[in-house]
Amino acid sequence: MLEVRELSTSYGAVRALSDVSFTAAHGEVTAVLGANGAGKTTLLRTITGLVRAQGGSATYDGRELTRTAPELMPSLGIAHVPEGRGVITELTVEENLRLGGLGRGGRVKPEDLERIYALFPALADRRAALAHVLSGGERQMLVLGRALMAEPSVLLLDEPSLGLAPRIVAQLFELVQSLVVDQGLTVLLVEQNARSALSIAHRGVVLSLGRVVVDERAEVLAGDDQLRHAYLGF
Amino acid sequence: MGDARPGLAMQDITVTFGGLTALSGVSLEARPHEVLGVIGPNGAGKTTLFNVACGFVRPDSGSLSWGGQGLPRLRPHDLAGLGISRTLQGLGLFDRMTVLDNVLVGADRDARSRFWSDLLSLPRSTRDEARLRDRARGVLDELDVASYADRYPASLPYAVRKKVALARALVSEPELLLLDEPASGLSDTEMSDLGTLLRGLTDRMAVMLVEHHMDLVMSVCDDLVVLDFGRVIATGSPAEVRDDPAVQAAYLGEAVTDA
Amino acid sequence: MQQFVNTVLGGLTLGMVYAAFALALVLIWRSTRIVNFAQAPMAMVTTFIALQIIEGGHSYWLAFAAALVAGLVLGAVVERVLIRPVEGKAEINAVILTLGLFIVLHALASVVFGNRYRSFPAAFGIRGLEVGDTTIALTGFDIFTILAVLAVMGLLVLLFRFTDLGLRMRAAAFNQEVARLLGVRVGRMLTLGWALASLVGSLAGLLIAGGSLVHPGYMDAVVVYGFVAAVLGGLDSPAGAVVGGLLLGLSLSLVSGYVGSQLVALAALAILMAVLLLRPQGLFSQARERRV
Amino acid sequence: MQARIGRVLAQPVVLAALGVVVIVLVLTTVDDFRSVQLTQMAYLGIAAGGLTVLTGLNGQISLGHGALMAIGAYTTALLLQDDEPVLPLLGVLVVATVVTLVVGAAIGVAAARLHGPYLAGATLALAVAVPGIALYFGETLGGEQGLRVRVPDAPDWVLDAAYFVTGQDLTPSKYVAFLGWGVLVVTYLGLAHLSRGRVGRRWRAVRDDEVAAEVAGISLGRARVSAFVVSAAAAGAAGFVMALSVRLAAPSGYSLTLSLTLLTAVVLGGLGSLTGALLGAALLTFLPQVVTDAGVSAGLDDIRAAELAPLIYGLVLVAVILLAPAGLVGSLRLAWHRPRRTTTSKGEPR
Amino acid sequence: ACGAGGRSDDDGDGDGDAGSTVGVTDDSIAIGGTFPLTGVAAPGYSEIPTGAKAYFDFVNAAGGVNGRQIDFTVKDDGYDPTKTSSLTNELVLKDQVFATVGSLGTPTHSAVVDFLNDEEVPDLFVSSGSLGWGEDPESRPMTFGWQPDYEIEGKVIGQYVADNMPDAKVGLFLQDDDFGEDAEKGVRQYVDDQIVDVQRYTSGNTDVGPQIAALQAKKPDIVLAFTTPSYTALAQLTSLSLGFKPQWYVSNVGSDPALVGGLLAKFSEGKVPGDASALNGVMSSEYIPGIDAPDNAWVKLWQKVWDQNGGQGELTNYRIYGMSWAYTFVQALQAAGKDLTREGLVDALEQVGSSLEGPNLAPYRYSDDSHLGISGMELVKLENGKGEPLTKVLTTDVGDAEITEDGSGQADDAPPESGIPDVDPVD
Ligand SMILES: Nc1ncnc2c1ncn2[C@@H]1O[C@H](COP(=O)(O)OP(=O)(O)OP(=O)(O)O)[C@@H](O)[C@H]1O
Ligand SMILES: Nc1ncnc2c1ncn2[C@@H]1O[C@H](COP(=O)(O)OP(=O)(O)OP(=O)(O)O)[C@@H](O)[C@H]1O
Ligand SMILES: [Mg+2]
Ligand SMILES: [Mg+2]
Repeated sequence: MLEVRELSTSYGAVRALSDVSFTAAHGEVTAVLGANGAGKTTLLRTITGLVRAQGGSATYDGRELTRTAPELMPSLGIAHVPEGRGVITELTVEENLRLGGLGRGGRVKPEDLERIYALFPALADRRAALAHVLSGGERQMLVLGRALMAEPSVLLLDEPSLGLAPRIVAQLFELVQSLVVDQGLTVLLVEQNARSALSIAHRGVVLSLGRVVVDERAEVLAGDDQLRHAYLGF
Repeated sequence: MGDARPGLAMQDITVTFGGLTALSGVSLEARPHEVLGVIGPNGAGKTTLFNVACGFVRPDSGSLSWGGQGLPRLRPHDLAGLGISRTLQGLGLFDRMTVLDNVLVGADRDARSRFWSDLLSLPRSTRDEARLRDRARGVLDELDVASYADRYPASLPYAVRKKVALARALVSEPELLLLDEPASGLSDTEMSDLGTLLRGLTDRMAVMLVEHHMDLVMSVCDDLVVLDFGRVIATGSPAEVRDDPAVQAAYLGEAVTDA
Repeated sequence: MQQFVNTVLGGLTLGMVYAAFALALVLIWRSTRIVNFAQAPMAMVTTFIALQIIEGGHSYWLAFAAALVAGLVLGAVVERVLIRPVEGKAEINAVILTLGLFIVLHALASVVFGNRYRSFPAAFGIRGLEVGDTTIALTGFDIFTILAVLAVMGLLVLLFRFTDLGLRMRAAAFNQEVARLLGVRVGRMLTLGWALASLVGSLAGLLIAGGSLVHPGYMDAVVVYGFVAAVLGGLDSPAGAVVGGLLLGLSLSLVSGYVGSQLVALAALAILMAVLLLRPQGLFSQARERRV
Repeated sequence: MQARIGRVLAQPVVLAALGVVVIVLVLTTVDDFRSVQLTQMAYLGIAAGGLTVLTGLNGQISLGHGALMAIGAYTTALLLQDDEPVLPLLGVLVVATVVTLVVGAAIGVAAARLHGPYLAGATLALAVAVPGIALYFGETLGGEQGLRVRVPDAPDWVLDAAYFVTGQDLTPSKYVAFLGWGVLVVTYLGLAHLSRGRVGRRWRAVRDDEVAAEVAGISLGRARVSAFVVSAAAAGAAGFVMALSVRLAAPSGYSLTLSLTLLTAVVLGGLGSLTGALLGAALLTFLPQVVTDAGVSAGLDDIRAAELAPLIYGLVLVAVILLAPAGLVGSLRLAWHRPRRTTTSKGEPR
Repeated sequence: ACGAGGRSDDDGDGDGDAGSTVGVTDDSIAIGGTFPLTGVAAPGYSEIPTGAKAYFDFVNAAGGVNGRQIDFTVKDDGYDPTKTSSLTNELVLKDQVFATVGSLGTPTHSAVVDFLNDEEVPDLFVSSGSLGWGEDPESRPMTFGWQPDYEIEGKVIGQYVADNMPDAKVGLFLQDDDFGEDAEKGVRQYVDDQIVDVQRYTSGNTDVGPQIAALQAKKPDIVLAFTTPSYTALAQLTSLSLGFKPQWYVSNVGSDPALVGGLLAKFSEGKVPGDASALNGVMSSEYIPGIDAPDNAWVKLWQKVWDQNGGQGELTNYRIYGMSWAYTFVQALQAAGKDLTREGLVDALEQVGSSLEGPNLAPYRYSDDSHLGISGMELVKLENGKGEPLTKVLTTDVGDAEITEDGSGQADDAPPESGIPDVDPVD
């Protein structure tokens, strides 16, 4: 269980998160929604310690995260796929993937790589290419694949559908869903694409100006026209 | 909608990178007052197509023409002079320049002052600068982001930054606008605003749009070209394309988006 | 003929020394994306430490090892204390910082070790090999130099190409934040990178000093040529550094012997320009064509 | 109203006019020795001004500006070999600037293709190579000893005018000081105009994002080369002043140290800021002397005191980078603006 | 617009005919000099002013000259003429020195020599053997050289080779500046047709392999090296690795056997023969006694001075060099008399300079027509760090002046008991 309690952060004078609290249950997808600039990215970054929390905490199975170094996240089973294209463009596709596998400690086995290539065949064709030449969508696949290399138990995804073709988005969400179902993965999914996100989420948390304004079961949120119009714009 | 002047035409463009064929025999035409959508799976070659149109990538074969004239050796910085603007798939904002300065860079080709008059700060230069400033503010205003004019882009919300990038492309009053995924990262509301805006632009220019958000594509495009593995697999109106089984298989999938 | 052979051989040995220095720069570049202008004075300091030990009556090899260890430590300390705060900041800040360090170390060394020429012994003979009745300009120490540099290059290639540690180091250099999220101890990698680079730098210092004269500025010319060699090779590639070093050493030696020693620096500039105009990223770095 | 006054005061022309008044006041009150030092500050300032534009606004690092100064200085020296100069001094300045500019253009064309460390490497090689030319062509360029520069006497009308304004005789060193500062004011005025205008915007755009700049219609090559040429011209003018002040153009005066000194001045003051460049130049002119003197009066022997200057100088460099990475002027400016602006960028990976 | 300000046209600064006494008080004389204390040229050279200072302190301790203490300011120019220029400005304009003494280096001093003459500051005993210091007193009336110039050294060795080795092939190994150039001029007067190759090295580039290899190819029997000490050592080391074994002549500047031998000695562990004997058999020249002759009366004096007034470190030939010109300066002050003026000092040197006694083996050439320094030297062969004379002291002058054996007895004098000269004032 990933538990966020009264988490607050600011950038200089700008308050980005105030007293955010919610829990993401084991084996569930929790969607974090909200307008641009609502603080979604900041939330994930604060949880994994990339941004210093000013107050509150985030714990995973009782283990404090916000004050733990980001480097330790993979060994705690937490994978954070950052916003934007977090590929290391100077490394090849395969090196990026191997790097993902190293995080959990130990060596990277060829089977691990093959597992990812099976998930994203487009990457298999380009394994020796520098990540620099990949198209936008290919990069997005690469970061996802890299996160999965570490076989995490918690996956923090920051707008994974950004720039992906509809079919791939669908596949991606299916993939996430299957990981949750088959492996009991816990997922915190930040999305603009609220509709798709809610279609696979168990729970929806809506942020606005750094505060939690809605925290509901996904069906309820998707079914409530008022809430949807007010916060999600569809 | 027929306009006598033809817009951008690409004939039989082929691009390869090492062993990889990114585009193969692609032909299309972006006509004035129309929005031409280019869609296709990731890595299909859409951005590469734009890069060819901009001179960033030289095609192995095929030709380009603009307004009926051939464009044999196009270089990216000639583009603005021809009346073509483009946004980048990333943001490509100048982080250490204010929003207004960012937009002013887009107006650069219209600056009349020259090096020497700048050096001496002649009245001509000052006047010219004021004129461009007004124009840049006008565009920012049109996109509803004028209040950010003196801020630096890095600290602004993503949607605002996207608009700034768009403003920079628009300020030179191009005849053809190439937009690479302008809606990525926008919320549904923002996206529909963008749709309205794009339709409005067709009064003034031709638009070529690469996008993965089908709602937007379907609602604003007049014509679509679908790429897969560098080939055109379908063309036609949005409705035609949507129902094309090849397109569904390659790109749309069982559209989750169609709730 | 003999002159030509000797000039070429001299050039190759000299080139190897540039290569050693270039390797150190490549290491730091690969692990922190910083060009360490203070590499030369750092190596000078460790060489003086070795000299101090030798003059204290200890064996050459003890001094050699001590200098390498000192290099390792010095590199780590410099990274920790000085470089850490400017990592990820504007590139020029790091450049200036290392230049500042250059000046400081130089001045300190003049005060501590004294500002005069001193001779530094060599591990192996410094007489050329005799072939028949001619002597060729290849001494035992030269051979040692060549082997040592090739070995270091080989080890670096192994490290970066084939080991997980190398992969981690590169990741940390390219994108700290992403690397951290992937569990890379970025801080340690950077420190390690500097420590190793400084060790290789010390080795270069010892090789240059061996059988020759040292003073606090003895490495200064090597900064320039070592840097040029690294840039020629593409900064990212250990093999490139060695090829760049050899190319430079050889050309400079020929220019010096057959045209005029004043033009050595100009020749270095000309070679660099010619190479960079054809390949702006150096001879050995991978093409990075995609821009958009 | 107050804002309006502020804006008028911030106009480069107004600042320049104020500057001229200050310069005249200062130069008339100081003694000959100080005015020689002030000339040194002027030529370092001129070259640093050009470099700050190149590095701060256009993002190109040059470790070889000292070599460009050498070109200006040697041109000056060649034109001022005889007691009867072939050209009036202003003409010499123009020729020195133009020659350097042309060389700068040639180098700039090559440099425009290079990035970061590659550019640094190429310019570093330039810095060490140019003095070698003077040695190789020793016949014309005077070899190691360099070329003597005969500074023409100030024309009578200048002497009279100076006497009229200041009530003192104009000594030769003051004459050169006035010349140097005159060149500085004009250079800074031009640089300020350029960097505020369209040209400066292009430079900054290229610095921040090449691709985006290119798409916006800016020719990368032309923007880079023009920045290089402008800063080379400034270096040429600085070389002219330096040659007059030192009365000599010799290779060892234009060693790598000079190039690095310029870069240091630029960074100490704060990248991209002309005020910073001037401040940096002042620091570099006066600091070593102050330190050495302090060392001597603290009872150190000469050699140790002499080593003290570079030591302190290096330490100051390191300290500024660590404690005030935006440079002195940059940090002041940051402190001034702190309440209004939030912190750094979102660090979006490329 | 002419004359609007009523500016006076008179340039004089009021001292009139009495002569300038800037820097002189009743109990002190301020002098200064520029030296490379830091940077590439510092090794060795930075010791020169310490020697001079020690001697001045020695004199001051004994009451100074005419009751005046000598206050010697040393400035570090790092061998950069630009700095020399601003530091000399500082010495003259700010510190108001009476004279500059011993300032070091050809390129560096070239930058300021005209300024000093314009300002009418005595510019004495420049530490460099360039002809610029004294060849033309007309245009530089205030400047005096001290050591033998490089041209006469070239002449002396040239004649020796021509006389004693008429069939030898001669190679030249030269520093690429005035030093090498002037020397070459002298050498060529005698052995022009024997020279088979000339190689030049650039100071700062420590790789002399290509030059030595080129020399070796021409198979010279004797190589005349006009090099600084570190380059002498580098050349020897490189020759060793190339198996190049000609007879060497090394210029006085670069042959300091203690220094060079010391440098080479480190390689002695079976690799280079012997310690100070590393230069055995090498020919050189001497114009003042050095530490290789500890029993020489002058060297004994220097040792005493250094022991009493020196700072850290040993007595070295560089320090002896500094003390030697300091000694000459004290003599000049004495000759100029109690009423010390700049003009008086210059006059006195011109009048009595050529007859001053001192450590110099040959007399100075100071006169109305020449301000060049010591007029000759003896050639020696180095054996175990000592110079064994090959010739008598030979004197000559620049141009086609003949070389003659010195008859002045300069070489045989000894310092006064007190170690402080006693020269009668002129007039
Ligand atoms: N490094 C930063 N410095 C200053 N302000 C920042 C920084 N990063 C984010 N902000 C601000 O904090 C607020 C929250 O930003 P955040 O990126 O967390 O929002 P988001 O919900 O992820 O938005 P988006 O959908 O655009 O990704 C915004 O107002 C943003 O401008
Ligand atoms: N410079 C290059 N070198 C090698 N391969 C390249 C280069 N540029 C593009 N590619 C490859 O060409 C293919 C097409 O890329 P492109 O960027 O055009 O795709 P795209 O259709 O824009 O995809 P997306 O929707 O993901 O942005 C990709 O497989 C990409 O990896
Ligand atoms: Mg976000
Ligand atoms: Mg794309």
